[in-house]
Amino acid sequence: MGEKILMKGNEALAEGAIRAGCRFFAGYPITPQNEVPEYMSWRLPDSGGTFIQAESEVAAINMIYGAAATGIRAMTSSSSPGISLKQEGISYCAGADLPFFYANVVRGGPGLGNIAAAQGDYNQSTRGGGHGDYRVFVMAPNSVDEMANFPKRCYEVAEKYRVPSMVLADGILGQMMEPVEFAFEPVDPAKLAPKDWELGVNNGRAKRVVKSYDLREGELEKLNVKRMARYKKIEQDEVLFEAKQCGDADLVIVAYGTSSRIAASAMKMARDKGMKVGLFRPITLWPFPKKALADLAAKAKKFLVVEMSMGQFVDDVRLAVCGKVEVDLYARPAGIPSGEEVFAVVEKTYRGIAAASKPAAKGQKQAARRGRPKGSKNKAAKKPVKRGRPAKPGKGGRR
Amino acid sequence: MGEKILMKGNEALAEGAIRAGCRFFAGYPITPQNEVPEYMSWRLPDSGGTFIQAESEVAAINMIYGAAATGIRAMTSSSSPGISLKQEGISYCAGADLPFFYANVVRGGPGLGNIAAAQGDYNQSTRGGGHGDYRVFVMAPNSVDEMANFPKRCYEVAEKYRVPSMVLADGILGQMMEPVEFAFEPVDPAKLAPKDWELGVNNGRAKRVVKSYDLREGELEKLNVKRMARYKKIEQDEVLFEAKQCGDADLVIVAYGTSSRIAASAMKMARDKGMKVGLFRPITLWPFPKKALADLAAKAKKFLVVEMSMGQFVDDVRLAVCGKVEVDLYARPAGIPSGEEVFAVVEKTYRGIAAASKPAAKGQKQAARRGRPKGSKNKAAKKPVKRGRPAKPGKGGRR
Amino acid sequence: MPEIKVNETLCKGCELCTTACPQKCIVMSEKFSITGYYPAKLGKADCCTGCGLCSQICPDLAIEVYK
Amino acid sequence: MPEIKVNETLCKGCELCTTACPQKCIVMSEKFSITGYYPAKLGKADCCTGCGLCSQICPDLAIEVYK
Amino acid sequence: MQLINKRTTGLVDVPLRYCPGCGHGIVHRLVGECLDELKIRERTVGVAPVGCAVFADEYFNCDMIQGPHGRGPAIATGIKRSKPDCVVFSYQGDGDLASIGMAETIHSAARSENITIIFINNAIYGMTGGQMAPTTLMGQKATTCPRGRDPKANGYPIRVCELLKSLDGAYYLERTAVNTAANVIKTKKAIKKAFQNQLDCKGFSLVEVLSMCPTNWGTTPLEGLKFVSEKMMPMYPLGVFKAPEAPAAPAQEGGAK
Amino acid sequence: MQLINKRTTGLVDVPLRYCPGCGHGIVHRLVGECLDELKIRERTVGVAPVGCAVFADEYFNCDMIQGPHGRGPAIATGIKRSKPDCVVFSYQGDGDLASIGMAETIHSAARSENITIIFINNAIYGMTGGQMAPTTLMGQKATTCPRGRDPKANGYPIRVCELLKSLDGAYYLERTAVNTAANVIKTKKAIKKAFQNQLDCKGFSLVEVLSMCPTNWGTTPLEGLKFVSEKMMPMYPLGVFKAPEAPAAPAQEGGAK
Amino acid sequence: MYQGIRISGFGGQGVISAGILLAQAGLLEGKHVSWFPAYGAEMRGGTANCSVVIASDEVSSPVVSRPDTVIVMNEPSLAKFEPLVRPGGLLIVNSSLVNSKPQRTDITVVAVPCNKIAEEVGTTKIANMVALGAFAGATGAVSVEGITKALSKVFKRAKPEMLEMNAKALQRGAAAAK
Amino acid sequence: MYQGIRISGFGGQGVISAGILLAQAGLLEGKHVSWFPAYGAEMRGGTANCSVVIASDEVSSPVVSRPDTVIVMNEPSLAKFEPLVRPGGLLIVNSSLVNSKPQRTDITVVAVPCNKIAEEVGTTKIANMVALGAFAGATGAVSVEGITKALSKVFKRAKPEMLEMNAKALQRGAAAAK
Ligand SMILES: Cc1ncc(C[n+]2csc(CCOP(=O)(O)OP(=O)(O)O)c2C)c(N)n1
Ligand SMILES: Cc1ncc(C[n+]2csc(CCOP(=O)(O)OP(=O)(O)O)c2C)c(N)n1
Ligand code: SF4
Ligand code: SF4
Ligand code: SF4
Ligand code: SF4
Ligand code: SF4
Ligand code: SF4
Ligand SMILES: [Mg+2]
Ligand SMILES: [Mg+2]
Repeated sequence: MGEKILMKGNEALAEGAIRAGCRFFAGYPITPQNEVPEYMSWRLPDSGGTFIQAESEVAAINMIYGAAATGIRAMTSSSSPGISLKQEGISYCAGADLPFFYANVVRGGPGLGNIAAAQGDYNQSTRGGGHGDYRVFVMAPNSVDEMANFPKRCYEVAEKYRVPSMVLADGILGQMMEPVEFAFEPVDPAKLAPKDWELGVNNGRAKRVVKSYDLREGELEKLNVKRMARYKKIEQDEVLFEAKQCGDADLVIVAYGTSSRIAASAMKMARDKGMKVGLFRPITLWPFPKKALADLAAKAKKFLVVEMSMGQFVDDVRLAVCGKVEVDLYARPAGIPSGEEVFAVVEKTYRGIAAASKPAAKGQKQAARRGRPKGSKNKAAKKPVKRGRPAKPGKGGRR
Repeated sequence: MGEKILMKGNEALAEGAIRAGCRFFAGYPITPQNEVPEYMSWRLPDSGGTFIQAESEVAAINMIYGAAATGIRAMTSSSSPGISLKQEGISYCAGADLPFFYANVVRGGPGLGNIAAAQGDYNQSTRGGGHGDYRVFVMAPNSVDEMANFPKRCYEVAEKYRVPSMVLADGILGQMMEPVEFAFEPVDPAKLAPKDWELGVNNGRAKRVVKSYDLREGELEKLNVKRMARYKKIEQDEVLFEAKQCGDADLVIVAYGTSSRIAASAMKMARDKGMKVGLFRPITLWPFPKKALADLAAKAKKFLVVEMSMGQFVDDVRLAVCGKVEVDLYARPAGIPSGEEVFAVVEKTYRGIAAASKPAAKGQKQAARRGRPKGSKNKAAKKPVKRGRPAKPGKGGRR
Repeated sequence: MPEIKVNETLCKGCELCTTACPQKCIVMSEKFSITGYYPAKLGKADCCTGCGLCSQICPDLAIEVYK
Repeated sequence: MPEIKVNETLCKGCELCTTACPQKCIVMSEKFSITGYYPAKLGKADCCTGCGLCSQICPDLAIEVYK
Repeated sequence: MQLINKRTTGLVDVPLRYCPGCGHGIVHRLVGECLDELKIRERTVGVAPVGCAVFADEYFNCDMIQGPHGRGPAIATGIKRSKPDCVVFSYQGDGDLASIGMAETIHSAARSENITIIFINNAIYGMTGGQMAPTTLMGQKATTCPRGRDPKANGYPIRVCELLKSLDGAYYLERTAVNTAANVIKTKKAIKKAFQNQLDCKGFSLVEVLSMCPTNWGTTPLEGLKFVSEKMMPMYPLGVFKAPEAPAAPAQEGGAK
Repeated sequence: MQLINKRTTGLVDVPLRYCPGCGHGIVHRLVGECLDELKIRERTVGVAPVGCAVFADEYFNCDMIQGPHGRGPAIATGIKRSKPDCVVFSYQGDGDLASIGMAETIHSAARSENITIIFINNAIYGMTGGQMAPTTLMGQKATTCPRGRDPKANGYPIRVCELLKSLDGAYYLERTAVNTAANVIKTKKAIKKAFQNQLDCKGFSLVEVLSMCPTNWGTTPLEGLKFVSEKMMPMYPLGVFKAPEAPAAPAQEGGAK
Repeated sequence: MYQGIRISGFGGQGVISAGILLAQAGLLEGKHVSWFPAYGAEMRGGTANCSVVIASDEVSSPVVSRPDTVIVMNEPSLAKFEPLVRPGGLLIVNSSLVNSKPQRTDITVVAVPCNKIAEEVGTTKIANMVALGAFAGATGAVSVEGITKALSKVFKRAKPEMLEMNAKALQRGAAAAK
Repeated sequence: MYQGIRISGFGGQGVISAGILLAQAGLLEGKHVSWFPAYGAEMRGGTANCSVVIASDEVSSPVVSRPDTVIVMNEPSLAKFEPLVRPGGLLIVNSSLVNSKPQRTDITVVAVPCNKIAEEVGTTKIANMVALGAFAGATGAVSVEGITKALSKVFKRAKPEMLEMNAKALQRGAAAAK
C-alpha cells in the first residue's frame, strides 16, 4: 500500500487476485491476457499457491471447478474465444453454487476477430453465455488501479452468495500501464474461515457432495428458486456505479470500462464548451444500477450510450429507464472511438435536445422520483465516486 | 405430404432437416435430443449424406464449420450443456458468415441440471452465448409439426443472409409424438445454386478464404458494421409471430414454445369464464416481434409473460413495449407449469386490472398506433396464424 | 453349515451369481419380488461351501455369505 | 558460372543459408536493407556450384539459384 | 456361522439404481472396499462422471463431486493440487473418458497428476441409451451405428491403455474385467494398487475395467458375461500395460534461454 | 544460366511475415511445392491454425479456411466428408494440435479420416509469445515456466507420433526436421507421401516437423538450428513411426444385438 | 372431449408401444392426439410409463399430470399412479400382476387379468393389448377397431397372424371391461 | 498540460522500455501517466511501438492516435508515424538510421543521430536514451533528472556504471535537441 507503482493491467489483476487470497490459478494462453498466467506462473508458487497451464480453456475451468470445491480461492482468466469455451463450466459452477473468480480481457469478435480492445462480450457476461438460469457477479474496471483492486471484492461477493464472479476488462486495460495503489492489506488465506460445504479431509463428519443436478421431479426448480432469492439480494446490496456531473446534466452519457474513460474526455470537452453533460458509469454490470439510472432518467433530457459493441449494453440501460427518457446509442462494434469522435456525437445529440420536448409521462417520473431511495440522489449527483475502492464501505456508490 | 403421420419431435426435426436439403450432420449424444443423431445415423447415409458422431460437441461444431464452408447444408444438434460447448464455434461461424442450422433441445439448467423440458437457454440463444457481436436466427416451434417444418425456413434465412440459424426446442417438443404434415416438397441439394463463397475444387478460379479474423487496424469493425446491416434487414423482413384472440384482449399472455401451448389452454379457460384474454406467441425469437408487441401494448391493459425460466424472455418483451404497458412475469425456472397453474395466475392478474388504470402517456400510444404498419392489426387481432407454415408466404404473420 | 442369504429387495435377478458358484447351488425363484425381479436363492441347503465367489460378482451387494 | 541472387526485400538476414552452403560462399552484407535486416549475398563470384542447398533452407524464398 | 462379507462402509447403504447385471455395481463395491482396507475413506474425494455412474456421488461414502461430462481428470487435478492430503479418484465411462474427455485424460497423464482413475469400458454409451462409444467394437450395433460399426463411417475402436502407454507421465496402467469372480478379484487388486500408488506419490494411475452393459448391448446379463470374454477381450487384452519401479522416467533435458 | 528454383505457385507471391529464421516459412514452401508437383493445387483446401501460421490462409495459393484454435482436424473432417474430391490438409502448431486440439487429433486419427496433417513442433507457443507447449522440453524456459519446465509442476513433454502409433486408424506417421538442407529435403519427401496417401485413400497421415522458433527460444536463428539437433532430436527422434503397406488394420469384429 | 391417459409398467410390458397405439388410433379417428414418454435416467430400474392425450381440441401440454385414466400393468406402478387419477376418473389394473387393492373411492376401478387373458389368447407378451381393449371398452375414447387399424400402421412389418392375435386380445380386453 | 507520445523502432532498439521510462518519470514528477504497447501479432516482422501519455489531468484513452510528439528510431517507422503527428506537433528522428527526410511542414522536426551519440557515450544499445533526452530537452514535459530517477526505479538491478552511462546519454540527447 501507500506509494503508487506503475503496473501493467494484466499484472495488476494477477497481483490483486493473489493479494485477495487467490492460491489456485489454471488458465490457457491467449492474447491480450497472457501476462496474467505468465505472472501467476512464478508469483503463485512463490506465494505457496498452485499455477497450472491447462491443456485448454475447457480443462482450465474444470480445474477451477474442482479447486473451488475445496474452498480455495481459485481463478482463471482468458479472452473472448477462450471464455466462450468456458461457458459450460461456468454454468456448472453456478449450478453447484461454487464461488470463484475469473477475468475476461475482451478482444474483438466474433470468431478469431482481432486482438484489440472491444466490449462485444457484454451479453455473454451479464446474461450467462452458458445454459440455464444463472447469474455472474460482473465488475467492469476502467483503470489499472481498479484491475488491481476489484478481484478482492469479487471474491467477497462470490463467497458471500456462492456465485461466480468476474472482471470484464479489455485489451487496453490489460495491456496498458498506469499507477496502481493496492487499497487493502493482503489477505492471508489461512485466516479465512473454512466453508461448511468445502470438500476435503473429513475426519468423521458426514460426507459432502458438490453437484449441479437433481433429476427428481420438481427438485431442480426448487434449487433454482432458492438461488434466485440470493440473486435478488445481490441486486439490492451489491450495486456499484459512478456518476460524474450528472446533477445538472441534460445529457447523460452512459458507458462502462474503457469506453467510459473515452466518454469522460468527451464530457470534459462538452463541459468546457458549457454543455450540461454528465457521465454515468456502471461499475457492476450485474447487478446493474437500475434504480440509479431510473432516478437520473427522471431528471435528464436524454441518455447517450457509448459502447464498443453493436448495441448490447444499451439494452440494460433501456430496461432500467423503461421509456422514461430517450436513450440514444453510439455503437462501435469492435472499434475504439477517440475522445473527439465521441465528443462529436455528444455535441450533435446535445444540440438536438429541444429544451421542452421531454418524452414519457409526468406521472411516471413522479413515481420514479418517489421510488428513489434517500441518499442516492446526492450520490448520483454530487459525490463523484472514488474509483477502485468498492472495498471501502460508504464509497463506490454502494447500495 | 398430405397425410398426417405420428412422429416424435426429434425425429420430425431430423426428417425435416433432411427434406430441407441437409446432407451433413455431426453431433454428440445427449438427452433429450438423442433421437436426432440416432435418426440421422441411418437416414442420412440412405439419402447420400454424411453422419458423424463427433468425439464431442466442440468437435461437432467445428466439423460443421468445415462442412458449411463447402456450401453443403449442414446441421448439428444438442441440448443445453452441449450447446454451451459449441458457443466458440457458433461465434466463428457467425464471424465467417457461414450459414448452417442447429437445434437446442433444451433441458433444465444450469450445470447438469436435469433432463426435463425447460426454457433457460433463451438469452444464450437470442443474445449470443458466444463472444463478440453476432446474432443467430432463432425459431421457437411449439408443436412437432413445427419441428418438422421449421428447419427448411432456417436454412433459407441462414443462406439468404449468411448467418447461423437455430430451432430452440425443449425436452417436451423433442420427446413427444404428434401428427405431422410436411408442408413442402423435399429439397434436392443438387438443385441448389452453388455459393460464390464455398470452398472446394477450384478449376482455375481465384482462391477463396473462409475466416473470421482481420488483424488490420479498423478492418474488423468494418466487417461487423456490414454484418449489422444484414441483421437490420432480418429484423425488418423475417419476423414471425402468432396472435390468438388479442383483438379485444385486456390481458395478453406472451409466451413461446412449450409454455405457449400451456398458456393457450389457460387462455381458453379464461375465455370460457368470459375474461378478455389473448395470447401472443413470438415464433422467431430473434428477430423479435417488437413492432407487433408495441402495437398490442397500445391497446391491451396488461401483458403477462409466461416462461419456463427465471425471467429471460421477459426482457425482450419489456424492451419491445418500453413502458407502454405493464408487463407481469410468471417465471418457472426449470419448471413445467400446468394449464391450471397458469390459469390461476391469469385470473389473478386479470382481476387485478382496474379498468381505468392504464399506464403510459396517451401521446406515446398514439405514436405507437400511428407507427403500426397496415395489416398488422388484423393479423394481430383477427387472423390467427396457421402454425408451422412460415414457408407459405402471406401466412405465419410474416412481416 | 455354510450358507448364503439373498436380500430380495436388492437382488435384481441377473443370475450372475449362478455362473460364479463352483457348486452350482444357486437357483432363481419362480415368483418375482415387489421390485419385479425373480431373485436368486440357495438351491439345496447343504451344497454351499461359503467360498463367497457369488458375492464377488453380485453387482448389487445382495448376497450375504455365512460360514 | 552458377550463382545465386538474394531478394533483399524478402531476405531477413537469418543466416541459415550460410550454414547450408557446402562452399561456404554466402556472406552477410554490412548495411541493412530498408526492411531493417542485413541481407545475405554471394561472397566470391566464382565459388557457387548452383547446388541449391541454400535455397532449400531459406525460410523466406529469398534465394534464386542460377545454373 | 458368521457373516464373512460384511457390506463395505465405502458405499452408502442404499440400493444401486443400475440395471440388472450391470458391471458398475461390482466396481463400485471394489472401490468401496479399497477405501475401507486402505483406511482412506475419510480423506478421499471422488469425482463422479456424466454417465450411468453419475449417481456415484450418492453411492460412494466419501466426499464426492459431480462435474461436466468427460472432465473428471481436470476436476481431480484441481482438487488434488488444492488439497494434496486428499486421496482423489475419478470414476469414468468410456464415452466420458475416451471420447469427449480424451484431451483431459491424456494431459492429466502427461502431467503425471497424482490421482487414480477408474475407467469403465463397456463399449457403449449406457446412460444416453446405447450410442456408439470410442470403444465400440467393429461390427457391434449401437443406436448411432444401427447397422454395426463400420471403419469407413465410424472409425476404429480406441485402446486406452495402449494409447496412454507412450506418455512418460503415465505411471500405472492396467486392464482388467469383471465378467468372472476371478477377474473381479484381480480387478480389486489393480484398483488397490492404483490407490496405493497415489499414497506413494507415484503419479498417474489408471485401471481400465471391461464391464457389462446388458441393457444397451441388447443381451441378457448372462450373455453379457460372454460378450466381455468373447468379443471385448480379443480387442482389449487384459494385463498390466505400465508399472515402472522407478518414478516416471525423467524426460530429456533441454534448456534454451 | 537459368533459374533452377522457380518460386512455387503453391504459395501466393507475397513476403512471409514470420520472424527471421522461423521454420514455418520452410515448411510452407515444401507444402506449396508438393501441391504443384502432385498437380492438386486447384482441388486442395487447406486449414490454417490459430498460431503464428494463422496467416497461412493468406500464403497458400489454394482455397483456405481458418478456424478455432486446435480444431483443424475436425474442420478438415467436415470438408473432406462433404467434398471427397478435394484434397484437404490441416497445418497446425504444437499448442494447437497437441494441447487444446488433442482430442480432435486423436479422434480424427482413430476415425482414419482421409486427410493430411502438417504438424509444426517448435516446442513453444510462438504466436502468443513463448508460453510452454506440451512439447516444451524438460528444463526449457518459457514465459509460463520461467524457471524451466519441471515435471512436478508442468508434467512431461508429449511425443505425438509415439502417442498416435497405437491407433488402428493412423495410417502414416513420420517425424522430420528442417534444421539442415538435408532434413528439409527429407521433410518434403514425407509431406509428399502424406498427400499421396490421401490421393490413394489410405486414411490419416501426419508429418511432424521439428521446427525453429528463435524468437521465443531466445536464440539467434543459427543457435536455433543447434537447438533442434541438440535439444529436440534426443527427445523427438526422427523417423517413420507408422506406414503399413495394407490399409489400416481392420479391428476385431464383435457384434452384439 | 378430452382424455388424458397415463400407462405404466415394467420395461418389456410394452407400455410405450401401447401408448403409441392409442395415440395413432385417436389420430385415425380424427382426434387431436399427443404421446409423451418418461425418458432418460428415469428408465434405470426398469419401470416405464407414458402419457397419451386424445381430445377434440388442440392438445396443450402432452404431460398428463392429472390423468382421466391410468393403466397400471404392475405392482410398483399402482403406488405411483393411483394418487394422480382425477376424481371421478378411471383406474385400469392388471390384476394378474398387481396384488394390492387400490385405495381410492372417488374413482372407478376396473380390474382386468391382462396376463391371464393374454396367455389364453396366445402369449403374455400381448397383455398390453388386453389392457388397451379394456380402456376402449370402458371409455369409448377410441374404438377397438380404431386400435386394430392403428396396429397395422404402427407395426408395418408385423405378420398377419400376429395382428390377428393382437386384435383378439383387444376384443377380450374390451369385453372384460364391460 | 497534455503530452501524447508515440515511440517506434525495431524490436531490440528499446522503444518499449523507453516508453515505460517516460511514464515512470512523469509519475515521479506527479503527473497522470499511461503507457500502452502495440502487442501481439503486430510484433511479427520486428517493429515495435508504444504510446505514452503524460498529463496534468486524468488520462482518458492511453491509445495515442494523434500524438503531440513522435519519436522514430528507424526508417520504416518514419513512413508509418509521421502522418499521425498533430499539426504543430514534434517529430524526433533518429538520423543515424533514418535516411529519408520528413515531408510535413506543419510540425517541428528534430533530427538527432541517436546511434552515433550513443556509440560515443559507450554503446549503440542506449540510442533510445539519447532519444528520450532529446524529448526532455525539446518539450520539457519531463526533466532529464526525472528520467534518470526513473531509470533506477525501472531497472532495479542495473549496475551503477550502466545507469551512469544512461544518464550521460540522456544529457547528450537533451543537449542535441536544444
Ligand atoms: C457436454 C455433455 N455432452 C453430452 C452429455 C450426454 N451424456 C450423458 S452420459 C453420456 C455418455 C455416457 O457413456 P459412458 O461415458 O460410456 O458411460 P456409461 O453410461 O456407459 O457408463 C453422454 C453423452 C452430457 N451430459 N454433457
Ligand atoms: C480458444 C483459443 N485459445 C487460445 C488462443 C490463443 N492462442 C493463439 S495461438 C496459440 C498457440 C500457438 O502455439 P502453437 O500452436 O504451437 O503455434 P506456433 O505459434 O508455435 O506456430 C494460442 C494459445 C486462441 N486464439 N483461441
Ligand atoms: S458362497 Fe460359494 S458355494 Fe456358496 S453359493 Fe456362493 S458361490 Fe456357491
Ligand atoms: S448376482 Fe446378485 S443381483 Fe444378480 S441374481 Fe445373484 S444375487 Fe441377485
Ligand atoms: S536464409 Fe534466406 S532469409 Fe535467411 S539470410 Fe539467407 S537468404 Fe536471407
Ligand atoms: S547454390 Fe549451393 S553453392 Fe551456391 S550458394 Fe547456394 S548453397 Fe552455396
Ligand atoms: S445402461 Fe448399461 S451401464 Fe447403464 S446401468 Fe444399465 S447396464 Fe449399466
Ligand atoms: S514467433 Fe516463432 S514460430 Fe512464430 S513466427 Fe516467430 S519464430 Fe516463427
Ligand atoms: Mg460406456
Ligand atoms: Mg508451437
